Order: sequence, then structure tokens, then C-alpha cells
Amino acid sequence: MNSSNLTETLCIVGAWLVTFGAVGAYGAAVILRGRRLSKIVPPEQRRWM
Amino acid sequence: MSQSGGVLSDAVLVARKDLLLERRAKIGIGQVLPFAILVLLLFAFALDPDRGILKLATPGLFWVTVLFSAVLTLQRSFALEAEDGILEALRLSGMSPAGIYLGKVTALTIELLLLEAVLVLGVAVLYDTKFLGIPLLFAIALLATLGIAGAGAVYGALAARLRSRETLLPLLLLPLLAPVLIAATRGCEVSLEREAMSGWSWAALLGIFALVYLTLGSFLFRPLLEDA
Amino acid sequence: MSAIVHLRSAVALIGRFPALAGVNLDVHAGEILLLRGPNGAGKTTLLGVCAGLIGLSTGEAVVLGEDLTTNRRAVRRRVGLLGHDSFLYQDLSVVENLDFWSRAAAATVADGRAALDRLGVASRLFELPVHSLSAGQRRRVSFAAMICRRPELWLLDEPHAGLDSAGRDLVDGLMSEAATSGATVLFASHELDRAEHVAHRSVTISGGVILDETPPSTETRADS
Amino acid sequence: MTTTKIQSASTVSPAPTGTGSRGTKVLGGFALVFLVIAVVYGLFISPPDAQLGNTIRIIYMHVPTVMAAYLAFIITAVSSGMYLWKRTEFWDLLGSSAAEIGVLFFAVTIVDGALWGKVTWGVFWRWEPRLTTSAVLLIMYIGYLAVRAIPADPRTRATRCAIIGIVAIVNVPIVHKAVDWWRGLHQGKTVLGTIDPEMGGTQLFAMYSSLIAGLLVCVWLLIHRFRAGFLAERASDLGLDQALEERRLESSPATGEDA
Repeated sequence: MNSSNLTETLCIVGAWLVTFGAVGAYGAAVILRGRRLSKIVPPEQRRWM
Repeated sequence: MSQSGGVLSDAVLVARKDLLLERRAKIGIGQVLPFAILVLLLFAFALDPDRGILKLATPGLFWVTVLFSAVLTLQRSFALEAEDGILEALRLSGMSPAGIYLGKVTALTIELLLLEAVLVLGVAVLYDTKFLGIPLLFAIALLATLGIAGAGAVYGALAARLRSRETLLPLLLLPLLAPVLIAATRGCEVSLEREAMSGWSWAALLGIFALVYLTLGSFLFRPLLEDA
Repeated sequence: MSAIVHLRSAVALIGRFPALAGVNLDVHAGEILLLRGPNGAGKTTLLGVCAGLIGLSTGEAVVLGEDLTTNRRAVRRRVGLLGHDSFLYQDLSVVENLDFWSRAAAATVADGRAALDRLGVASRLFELPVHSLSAGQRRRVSFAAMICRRPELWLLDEPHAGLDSAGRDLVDGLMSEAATSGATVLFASHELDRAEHVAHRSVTISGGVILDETPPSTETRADS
Repeated sequence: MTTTKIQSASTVSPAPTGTGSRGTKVLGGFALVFLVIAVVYGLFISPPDAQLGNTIRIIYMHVPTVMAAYLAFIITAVSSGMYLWKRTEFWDLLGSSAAEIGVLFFAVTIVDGALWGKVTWGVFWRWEPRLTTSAVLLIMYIGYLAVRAIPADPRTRATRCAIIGIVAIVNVPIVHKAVDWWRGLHQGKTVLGTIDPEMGGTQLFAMYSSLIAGLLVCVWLLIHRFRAGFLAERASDLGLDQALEERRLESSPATGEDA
């Protein structure tokens, strides 16, 4: 009983952590990549709508 | 566009050329077929035949073997077109891309069907399978093979010029063929009378798969030949 | 006379490398034009552009009256390209290759056989697979597969390479014959002595541009 | 500062130093609000489900991610078709960006599904139709990314990817059908996949807010990824003018090594 409750809690917390962790890490990687590339590309070619 | 001939005559020309190449080089008979039989033997070693697992799993093992052999056949079939500037020559020839595609698919289907015929004999002898529901078995084999060749020719052509084609083609193709594996295996189980459900709905699914990919391939082969 | 090949500021990229960096070139009907230049100058790319195989990223290209910037496919059946590659199936025999390629290009099997005769391919070789031929013999078969389509524009990349002197004479003869019968020949060669003898005119390509544009005129109407 | 003539209604400001813009900031803000609501309601306020118990809290993550993944794959498919028609860089970049995001969300979906399975069935994996289908589809799109990663001429690479994008999406319903029939449909469709209409008010609220948050995050990521891809293309173009110059200089003498 107790151990199954523990598994349940772990799995629920795990699911949220995996989701937020993976999406967050990907988002951070994309944004950092964008910043790095922005330093190379001349400003007139990076005007966003 | 192709002024003379048209899609069908181009397809016949390409299919006859491919079958002639197989007759001359004998890669299918000399290498792919022995490989397929070897896989059947290995399955027998891996799954102890005395416990009856082999018998239960026969349709699945058969189709997995066919899929692996199909990957090899496809690789060979499109490696031929990628060397010696053949792809440029095909583009220069003015043949319709859909015709070339359908020709490749026809030749592949015939080669794979022959391979399956030999494998069925192998299964019958090695695994002691009894065949019932022969018409269904034929329909399943034909439609599944058309689907494998139809989808395979698209990805075979796409991977042909890549340096990593040996690893990439199975990665791309096998997930795509998962429905074919499921439907063909289940359909065969029905025809071997292990399942109660009607097998013709599986044949219909295979038919839809084949139709979808033959249509798609006929349209996609032009950009594939031009730019991929 | 209008130009069979008309290129203006043609830039062609191979990957991201500018193999052609702004080519201006006119080739006139019935002309035999020699393309000279060091390795990697862009000769092969230029021939590929004329054949409609390689697209331009900028510039104009009109070949045999077809605008290649809008449609590269229309020109293909009307040109014959002899490249570095053999364009032959190695496992098929000589006649099987010729039969396939002649029919693929909407010519007849008889055209293919005639072309083999024309190239002096001995009939004892007909049934041999292409991979067992010598380089020179293979070159003759490739050449036969090219001329059986009766191209209006011949694009030859090193047509003399790998041939014996009899073969080279034969190629020169074929080029002259083609030009007199109304076709146009554009060929790249390193065999300058021989090539300059057969060519009506020559241009040098280097670094992806034509160095000596013989017609000084800027626009299409070069000569009348 | 550099005053470019293409200043739209947005603020007159220097060129951005990254892939962000006012639009993405607003979008990201909304996404953040919904995410906070989703966390508060999904993890704390909403009660356990009558049937699913506390595992419904995994579903609050599972449904948004799978929906975001399908949205991304649909964008990839549409962009692939549009690329083959229009042949513009825009559609190529949009399609490949969406495919990458789709794979991300789909992988997360499968992990969430397995965790849900661990609680519900006691095992991480069962040959349950939806899990199986998802695994097959995920590998299909991993193949797409593998092809994308192969260096090639931009047009060639874009064409290859567009073809795979089209072929893959066509396969989605077929895989679904095949796997559903294969397993004989013993898992109810409402459990994993769509929203159960029987849900209570706070549960529904938690579900919808996490769903909206998921889709907003997906679009936000897509815009950033698209811009990063665009910048990467411009960065590799940078050499082009220079390469053309260098190429023309090759024609000066002393470089010829005639045979």
C-alpha cells in the first residue's frame, strides 16, 4: 500500500519533471543557439516580423 | 514530358531492364535468398522448435524475414541506379518519373514474390506448417509485397545517393512498413486457421496501403529524381 | 543566326560552392566550340547546366530555345551528354545497354545498333557485359548510346579520354559530321593540339568564368 | 542605430540579439500564465479522478504533449506539401522546425505514457495500441531528423525532407488502424488520448489549461526554432559572396595546372 503510493507519487512527479525538463532544456538550447548565430549574422538579415 | 511511349511503356521498359539485370548479376538468387533462408534457420535456433513457439510465430517470422530481405533487395536495386551516372542518364532520357517508379516497383514485386515462394517452401519443410486458405494467402502475399515495394521504392531512391544509405534505409523504411507487417502476419495466421477473425479485412488494409503508396510514389518520384 | 546556347551571368552552385561564377557564353548553330581550362575550372558544371541537369541560382540560360530558368526538363531529350561516367549498366551487355537507352530516349533498337556500328564497336563485344570491356571500348559504347538519340546539341566532356588514336580520329570525324549536318558541339578537352584542330572556336574557362569572350558584343545579336 | 526602411508597426529598435521578438514575448507570457494555472490546478487543487485516481495528474501532462506533437507533425506535413509546390526556404524551415519539436513532444508523451502504465498496470510498457502506435511514429520522425542532419545542398535536403514529411503523415492513420485492429481495441479510447466528458469542473479546468499551455509552448518553440534555423541558413550564406569573389580570382594565372 505504502510502496504503491510511493510509486504513484514518483511517477506523477516524474512525468511532470520529464515534460518540463525536456521541453525547457530544448527551449533553452534553441534560444542560446539563436543568440550565438545572431552575433554572426548581419543585423539587416535578422529583423523579425 | 515523355513525347512517345508514356508512363506504362516506360514502366515496362524499366521493369524488364531490372529483371534482366537480376538474371545477369544474380544478386537476388545468389545472395538475398540464401540470407533469407539463413534468417529462418537462425529463428529456429533462437526459438526452441520443440516448445511449439516456432509454430505459433511462423507467420510473423516469415514476414520479418521478408522485410529484411526486401531492405537488401531495395538497396541493391537502387545502388544500381546511383552509380556510373545512371541517375543523370535517366533524367536525360526524358522517361516519365512515374513510369520509372512503377517499373522499379514491378520488378521489385516480382523478385520479392519469387523469394517469398521459395521461403514458403522453406517454412513448410523446416517449420512443418500446413497451409489452408490458399486464396487468402495469395492475396495477402501479393498485396503486402506491392505495399513493400511501393513504399520501399520511394525510400530506396531517396537513400540511394546518401553515404549512410545502409543504415538509413532500414531506419526510414521499417517503421513505415509496420502496418504491413501487422496485417500480413495476422492475415497469414487467419489463413493458417489460428485466428477466428476474418482475414479479408487484413487483406483490405494491405490493399489500401499499397494503393496509397503507389499513388504517392508516382507523384513524389519526380522531385525525388530531380532534387533528392 | 540565333545562339543555341546563350548564357548570361550564369551562377551555378554545387552545394554551396560556386562552380560557375558568372558565365557569359554564346554557342551558335553548327558550331564546334572547344572549352579549355584547368581542372576544377567549371567545365563539367557548364556542360551539366547546358544539359538541363544543374540549375542556375542566378543568371540567364537559354539552350535550344528553351529557357532553363523556368524549365530544365524540356531540353534534355534534345541534347546528348557524354560525361565522365559511362551512363551504362555494368552488368548488362553492350547490346542490352544500347537497346535500353535507345528505347528510353524514344529512339529505336535499330538506331542503337547503327550507332554501335558507327562507333566501330566490334560485334564480338556485343554480348559481353560492360564491366568486362576496356575503358576505351566502354567509351565507344557510351558514345554510341549518346548519338543514337540524334541530339541537336552535343555536350562532350573529354571525348578523347581513354581512346586510342583510331578512336580519337573517329570522334573528331563524328564531331565534324555532326556540325555539318546541323548539330552543335560543345566539348571540353585537355588534348589541345587535336581539339583545336577540329574546333571552329575555343574559349577558356577558369575559376568559374569564361576568360576570353571572343564576341565583344554585349547582347545576343552577335553576328548575323 | 541602423534605421532600416522595413520598419513595421513594431517599435523602432536595434536588430534583435536573438530569436525573440515582441510577439514571442507576449506569446511566452500567455504560455507561462497557463502553465502556472496548470501546475496549481493539475498538481494541487483538482481532486483525484473517480476511476483513474491520482494518475489523472499524469494525463494532464500526457494529453497536451501528444496534442502538441500532432499539431507539429501536421505543420510538418502541410509545409512539406507547400515546399514541393512553392520551393521556398520558408516552408522548408517551418517543416523541419516543426518535425524537431514534434519529436521532442512525442518522446515526452511516450515517457509519460509509460509512467502512467507503471502506476496503472504495474509495468512501464504494455502492448497497448496507443503506446505502440506512438513508438512507431516516433521512430518514423526520428528518421526524418536523421535525413535532415545529413549535410547536403539546401534544395536537395529540403526535397528529401519534404518527401519524408508527406510519406510519414500519410502513414499515421494506417498505423493507427493496423495497431487498433491488432490489439482488438481492449483499451478504451477515452483513457489515453481524448478528454473524458465525465470529468469534474476543476479537473476539466486543469486539463484545458494544461492543453492550452502545451499548444502555446509548442507554437512559441516553433517560432524560435524557425528563426534559429533561418539564422543558421544566413550564417552559411555569409560565405557565398566571398566564395564567388574567390572563385573568380582563381582565374588569374599561376593557378592553372593543366594536364
